[in-house]
Amino acid sequence: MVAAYKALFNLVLGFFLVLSLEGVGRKITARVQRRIGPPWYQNFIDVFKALSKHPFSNGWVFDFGVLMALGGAMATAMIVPMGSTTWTPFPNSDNFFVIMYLFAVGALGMAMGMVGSGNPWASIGVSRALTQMLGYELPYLIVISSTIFYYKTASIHKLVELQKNGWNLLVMPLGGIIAFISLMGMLGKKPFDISTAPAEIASGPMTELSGKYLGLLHIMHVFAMFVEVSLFVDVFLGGGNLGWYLVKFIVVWVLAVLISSVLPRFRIEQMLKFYWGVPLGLAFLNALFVLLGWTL
Amino acid sequence: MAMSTLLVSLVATSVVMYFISKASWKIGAILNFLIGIFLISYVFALSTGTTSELGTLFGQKLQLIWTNASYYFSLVSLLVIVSVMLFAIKWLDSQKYPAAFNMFLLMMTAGSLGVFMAADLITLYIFWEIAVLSSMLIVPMGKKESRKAAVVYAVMSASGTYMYLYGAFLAFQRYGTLNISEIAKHMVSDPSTGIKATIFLLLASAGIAKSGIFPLHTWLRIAHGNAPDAFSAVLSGQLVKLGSYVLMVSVAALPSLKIFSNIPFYSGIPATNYFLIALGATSIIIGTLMAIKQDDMKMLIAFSSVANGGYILIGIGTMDPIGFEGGVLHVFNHALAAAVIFMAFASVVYRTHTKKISELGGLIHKMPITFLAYLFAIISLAGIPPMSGFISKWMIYQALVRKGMFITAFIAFFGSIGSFLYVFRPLAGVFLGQLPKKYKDVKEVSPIMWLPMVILVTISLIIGIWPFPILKPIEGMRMDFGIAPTMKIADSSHWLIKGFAGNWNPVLVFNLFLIGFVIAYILYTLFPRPKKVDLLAPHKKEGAPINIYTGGEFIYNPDLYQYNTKFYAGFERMYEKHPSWEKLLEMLAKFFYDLGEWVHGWFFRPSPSAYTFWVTLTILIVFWVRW
Amino acid sequence: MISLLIAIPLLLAFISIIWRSLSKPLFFLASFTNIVILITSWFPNGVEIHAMGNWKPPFGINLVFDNASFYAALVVNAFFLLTSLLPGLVGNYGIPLMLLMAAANGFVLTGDLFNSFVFMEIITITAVTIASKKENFYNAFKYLILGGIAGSIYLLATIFAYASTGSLNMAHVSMAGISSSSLVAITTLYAIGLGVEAKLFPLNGWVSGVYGGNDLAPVILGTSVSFAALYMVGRLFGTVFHGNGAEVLYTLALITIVIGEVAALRQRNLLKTFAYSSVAQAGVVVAMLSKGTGTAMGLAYFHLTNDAVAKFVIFLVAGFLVYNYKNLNGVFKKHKVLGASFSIASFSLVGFPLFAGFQSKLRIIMEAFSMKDYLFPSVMLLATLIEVGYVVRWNVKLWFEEETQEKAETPVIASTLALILALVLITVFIKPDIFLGGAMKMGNALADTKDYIQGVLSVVKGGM
Amino acid sequence: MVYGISIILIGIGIYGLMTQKNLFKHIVSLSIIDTAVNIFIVATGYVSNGKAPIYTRALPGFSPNSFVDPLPQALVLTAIVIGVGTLALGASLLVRVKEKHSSINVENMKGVGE
Amino acid sequence: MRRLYAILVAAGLIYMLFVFLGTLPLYGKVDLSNRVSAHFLAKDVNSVDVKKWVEGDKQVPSREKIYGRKGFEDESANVVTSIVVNYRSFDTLGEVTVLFASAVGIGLVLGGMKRMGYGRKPNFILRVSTGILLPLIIMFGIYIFVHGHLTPGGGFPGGTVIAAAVLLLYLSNEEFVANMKTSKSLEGSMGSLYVIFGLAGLATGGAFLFNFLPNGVVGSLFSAGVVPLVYMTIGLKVGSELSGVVAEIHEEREG
Repeated sequence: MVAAYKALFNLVLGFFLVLSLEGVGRKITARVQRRIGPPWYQNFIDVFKALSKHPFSNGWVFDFGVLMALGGAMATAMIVPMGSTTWTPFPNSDNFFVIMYLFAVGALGMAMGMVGSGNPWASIGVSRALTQMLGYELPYLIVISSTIFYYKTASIHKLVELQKNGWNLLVMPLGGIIAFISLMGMLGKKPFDISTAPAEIASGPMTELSGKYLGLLHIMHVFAMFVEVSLFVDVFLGGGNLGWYLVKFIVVWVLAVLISSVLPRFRIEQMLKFYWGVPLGLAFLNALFVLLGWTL
Repeated sequence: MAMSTLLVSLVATSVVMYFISKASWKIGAILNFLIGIFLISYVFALSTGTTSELGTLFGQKLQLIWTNASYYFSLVSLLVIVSVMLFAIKWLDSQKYPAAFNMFLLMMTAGSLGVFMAADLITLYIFWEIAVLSSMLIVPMGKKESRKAAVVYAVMSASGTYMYLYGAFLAFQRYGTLNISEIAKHMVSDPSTGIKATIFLLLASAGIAKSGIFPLHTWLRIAHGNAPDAFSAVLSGQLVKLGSYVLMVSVAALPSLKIFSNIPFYSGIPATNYFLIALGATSIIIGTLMAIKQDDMKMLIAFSSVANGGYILIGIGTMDPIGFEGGVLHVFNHALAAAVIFMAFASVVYRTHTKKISELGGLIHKMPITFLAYLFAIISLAGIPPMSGFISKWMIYQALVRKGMFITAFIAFFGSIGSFLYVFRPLAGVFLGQLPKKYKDVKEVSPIMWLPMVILVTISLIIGIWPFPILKPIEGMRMDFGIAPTMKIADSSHWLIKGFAGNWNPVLVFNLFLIGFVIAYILYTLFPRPKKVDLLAPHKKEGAPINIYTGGEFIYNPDLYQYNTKFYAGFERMYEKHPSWEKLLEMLAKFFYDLGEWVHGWFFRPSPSAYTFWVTLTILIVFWVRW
Repeated sequence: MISLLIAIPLLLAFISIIWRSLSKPLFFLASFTNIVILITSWFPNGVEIHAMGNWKPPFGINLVFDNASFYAALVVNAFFLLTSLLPGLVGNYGIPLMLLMAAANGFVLTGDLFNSFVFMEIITITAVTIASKKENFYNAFKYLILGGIAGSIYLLATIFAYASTGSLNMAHVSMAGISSSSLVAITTLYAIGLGVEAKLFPLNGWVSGVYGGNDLAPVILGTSVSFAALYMVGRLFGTVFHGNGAEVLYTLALITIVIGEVAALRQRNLLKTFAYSSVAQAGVVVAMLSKGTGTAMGLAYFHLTNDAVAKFVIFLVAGFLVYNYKNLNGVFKKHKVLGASFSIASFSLVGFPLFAGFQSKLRIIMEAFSMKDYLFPSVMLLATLIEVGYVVRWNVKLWFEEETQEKAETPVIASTLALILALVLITVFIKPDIFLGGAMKMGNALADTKDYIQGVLSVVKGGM
Repeated sequence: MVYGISIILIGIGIYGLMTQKNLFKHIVSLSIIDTAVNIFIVATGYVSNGKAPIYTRALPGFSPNSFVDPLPQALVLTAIVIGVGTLALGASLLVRVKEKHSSINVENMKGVGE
Repeated sequence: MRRLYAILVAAGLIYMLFVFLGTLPLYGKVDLSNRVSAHFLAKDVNSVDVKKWVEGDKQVPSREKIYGRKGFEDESANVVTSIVVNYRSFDTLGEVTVLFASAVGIGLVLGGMKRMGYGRKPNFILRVSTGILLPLIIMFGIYIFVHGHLTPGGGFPGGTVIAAAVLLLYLSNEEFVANMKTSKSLEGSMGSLYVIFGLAGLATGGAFLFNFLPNGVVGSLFSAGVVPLVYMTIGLKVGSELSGVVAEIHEEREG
């Protein structure tokens, strides 16, 4: 039962944390670009406004896809440990690969629902998103694999525990950096916002969204980002108690926002070539170091 | 009924089936299906360790034995075959040769079962050839290209088979027995690594050819892509698994870790196994990349079969307890997924008569059940929970990471993420998007056709949530082969699957997903009800425009507003000019043709003068050598 | 009695030159009588000889009747009997066929080197005559020239044997101490001389033209005559020369296997494809014969029997198709029985299980392995691989391609015969002893030189 | 000497077969080979100072090596007839080859593609 | 180039045969007592102990007188004939068959319909001398095969001479057409007769081609059992056969 409360807490915290951080992020970007920007709570307003409007539905698969996306994202968010064993809802199932793939359910649901809208822009957006996934996941997974190999566990909360004496980022700095670059792609921040690219493909998958569909998918996106950043914090920054965990979470977020605010967008091949170039190479180098025991 | 009686009578029945089907193919198909059901019940009733004797062939007893492996593989095969048999009851009305189809399908079933039951290499070979021969005769029943496909299939398969045969006799010559377990014993004590490795690789090559592993993978595209549509489900879902079985026999039943313990290559894996793993990895890369760029949906899944064959091989090849289980379980997952996908495609082709993704679209409006079956099948194929496909991939990753095989792991990840790409392509291009006008009167297929798909998908889902029934024979197999017999991976009492680095609870994960879905549904119902947009408006009324966002323009022809040609153009462009192994093999075939031409031109066609020349020259050479 | 095997067809041939129209029934009568004679003297299980004119060997010519020659004669005559049942196929060629039958029997039964040369020449001449059916003159001519050269070389070999032993009797030659250099000369010449009829590469240039040129030649030359020729290879190199020169045969045979299959792969003419396949199978048989042991030779003849039965069906069907249809696509849809027999026979050729070829091919590979020969099985398997390619291609083409032509009349007798033989092939898979028993007896008889010499030279029986 | 001639004749026949384009010359060459082989055979039976193996009043009796070997002669008799048969059949085939392919020169023959 | 290769290969073959010659006894230095023919010459094949013979005891007798005596196993004065028609009669049957096969083959290959003309009138001398020579030639042919067992010659040369007579007829007369029916009947019946002789031997003596008639005195015309009879059938057969061939070569197909 405790586990259920913890899981619920994950959802609640994730929702509020990320939604407000998104607002903060918009503010920061605006400031970097010499604008004033919206208030930090603007995204709450956006979500609730969207939810309250009368939407259009493009058929049952469209509805089903949205539900699947949101359900999958929430299920993943419920499993993710937040910085320590105490805040791990399901210590027996927080296996990294389980989280990664459960996460994919949401992504698939979204992709399916959006393409189900019948709009080709959505298809193009999904095609781009999937290709991008192929780009960033590979270096990321190599780095995570080397971490798992190093700590001999794939369980996130155990990884956190094993980092008590030093962050993984310090054990394998190279890996940390690569994972962060991949995280940028995962978050869909610039320069990796190819799949939505509003000016090119009419927001890609979101083309047909309206009203509560937009709101629900925004919430899904929130949980997704929560999972992605949490994983990074847990695996590389050693988690810590809830407070520390939040601080690390915010720092990672702000860093990502800052970097993205000064960069333009990649083209799809550029993105692939980028990820499969230096980051992938370095990820393998990192793996080699781990194998040879050359860690800090 | 003894196993031997069963197999012999199955082969005999198949011939009778031809004449029954000649009278009425429908009765034949139904009988086939009933026989299939009987076989499933038969398989459940057999207890492991049962043996049976088929007869004697050149002084060697042909023995059958029922093991955990036989049980598992037979069950998987029969699930696929029986589904297709059910599917065929209706589907066959679109075929030219229903009677022959029934006959060969049943014969192939007998052959496959025989392969799994065989206790010695020669029995295995006999049934193997029966399965290959009968399936090879079904393949050309498809469209025009399928004729060539049959030839390519036969030759590729034979190239593996004959290497296997050579290996089998090499083993027999050296160890004096053909019995697999006896050979295993002898091989462990045989000091000569070279010969052992030769035997090992020769035996494995049959599996390599059959399961579409790298150097011999090209037949899958052409054969699966062009075979009669429903039979592609059997080819990809079941027949390819014969190859996996042989690979398993050569890697695990002959305990490769013990046999080749003197040539470790990397983290305790012998060089021989590593070679196979490398082949598997190559297959994943090729299969994935090629699948991503296919426009022919059947060929797409054919390449996906290449990639998944690679997974199975990698999993089994590690001989790591969890990797092995993962590889073997992947057999089941891929079998079911591929079977459903191909049956779904068969249904689509049955209605639309095309298998080009770029000519289709929006069939979800017309064939929702087929769509759902396909959807769940690809979820399983892509290895996403809660379908069973995830479990095996998870296990394989565990093994790879544990062994520190990062490059292989990388390739496995690549294949896995690549699979998202390629399974999505038909989903988007065939089922979603805009329905082309010419298909506006297409209907859902009859229940006889969608029922088998639904059943298989349901099984896959149930196993994804509660995998312990299927893990039990796999664990038994692992014990039989002595791979870490003390380790327990499936812990059904705690609902856990234990990896080396963390466990997971499939039931819990499914429940979480369910909870997430319920919450989402609650949220969904809380907020205002949507208005329906009629996506089929232009089909229903002449002159009505499309109802969705078109940038403010009016578009009347839905065919134009569909994105399904070169779906991943951005990515595909990057490897357009890839070197083609298929071309290389074609060149090899052409070389043989040219050689034939040359031989014909030089020795057979010429005038008597040339004959005289050759005769005289031969005498001289013989004289020169012998004198 | 056994001299009747030669005398009756000869007599009937001479008679039918007077009454031409009788040639077909007389041909049937001759082959039928021969089979009856053979059946009444089933497997002598020893060496019986028939000294011609009561001149005892090694002075006179003698016919040798042992398990080997019995089995060979049985197979040879059986195919003649089958052919005689097909009047449409025989046509005007009843007399050459009878002569060919007499010659093939003589070739198989004779125990005299020069006599075997005479019969070989009759075989060549009648075979050329048969080959010239359907205006296939140029190919027949090429065969004639090649056969002529081979005959000359064979004759030279015989003379060398006579000059160094003073006798033409095989048994005597095999026991007379021939100096090793002389033996090399003799066996080299014999290898070449027989190589032409035994279809060894590169002496087999005639095969495709002759087998591919009409419907009768492959049916009879590819089965009976080729069996007789390969029997003589076993007799000479197994019994008489104790395996001297076997390595020449072995090498040539291996090359023959590959070359034959490769050439078959490329063929677009149905008859020629299987003509080349026949070449390759002859290679397999010769390679196995060159091993020299009783088991190996027995297996070789077992394989040859299977091959001959399969080839009979294949050539029968192919001949019918080629001369009744311009375009062979999908013709089996119209002739299901012919098609099924053809498929069964061709699969047996490849060695798929459920068919006779499987039994022989696997046994051969196994035997080769047990003799620590790793090369031959690999060559054979490679060849089989190529064989799979063209056999499947033809089957697919003949069964599944879109048909274009009007149906020709189904030949009832041919269909029945083909079907029966196809069923025989399946039966042999289940009970290989049907052929294997005889073939093994044949192989053992060929390998047992001592028994042969004893039988011929000391147990002189005038009669029988 | 006789051996030498016969062997050289065989060589000539073989050479003729290999070089001639006219098919009739092939038959001629084949005939040369036949003849050469026959000479060779007879030569193997020669005994120095041996007589023809026919009993006459002049040669009524027999002692070893008083006659030449009669067996090769008998064989040659057979071989000659066989040669004749081959030759005749070959020639008649050529008549028809000429009709069908319009020439008996290998290079000018029509319709012998395959 | 082609000729060069041909020369090389032919030279190689010649070289090879010369090398092989080394395995043969020197020319003229043959020891007949090692060969079976010694006993053919001595006409004592049936009294040789084969077992000892093959082991090296050649048992060659020396006979003072054979010509003019009787009581041998074979009585043709011409030993070659005794080999051809008696000791190795089976070869001869084969030989006859070869010729027959070849004649049948020619018939099947040529299969002509009407007489081919030479296109010019035969020479006067030819026409006239034909009438004179023809009986002589035929008689000579008959003489040759009737005396086959006594003198050099026999069925084959005799038959050929007879065929030459037919050829002469063809050459001298453009209208002449041989009666194929007769010649085929003769050919077939003579061939059958040979086989029937053989079968008669089988019936009476228990061996095919057994010499079942009484022998006479070596050197006399009526001697040597079936040998002269066989040679006569052969002579007639070869004569009619070759005449048939000559006739067939003179036929051409319509159109």
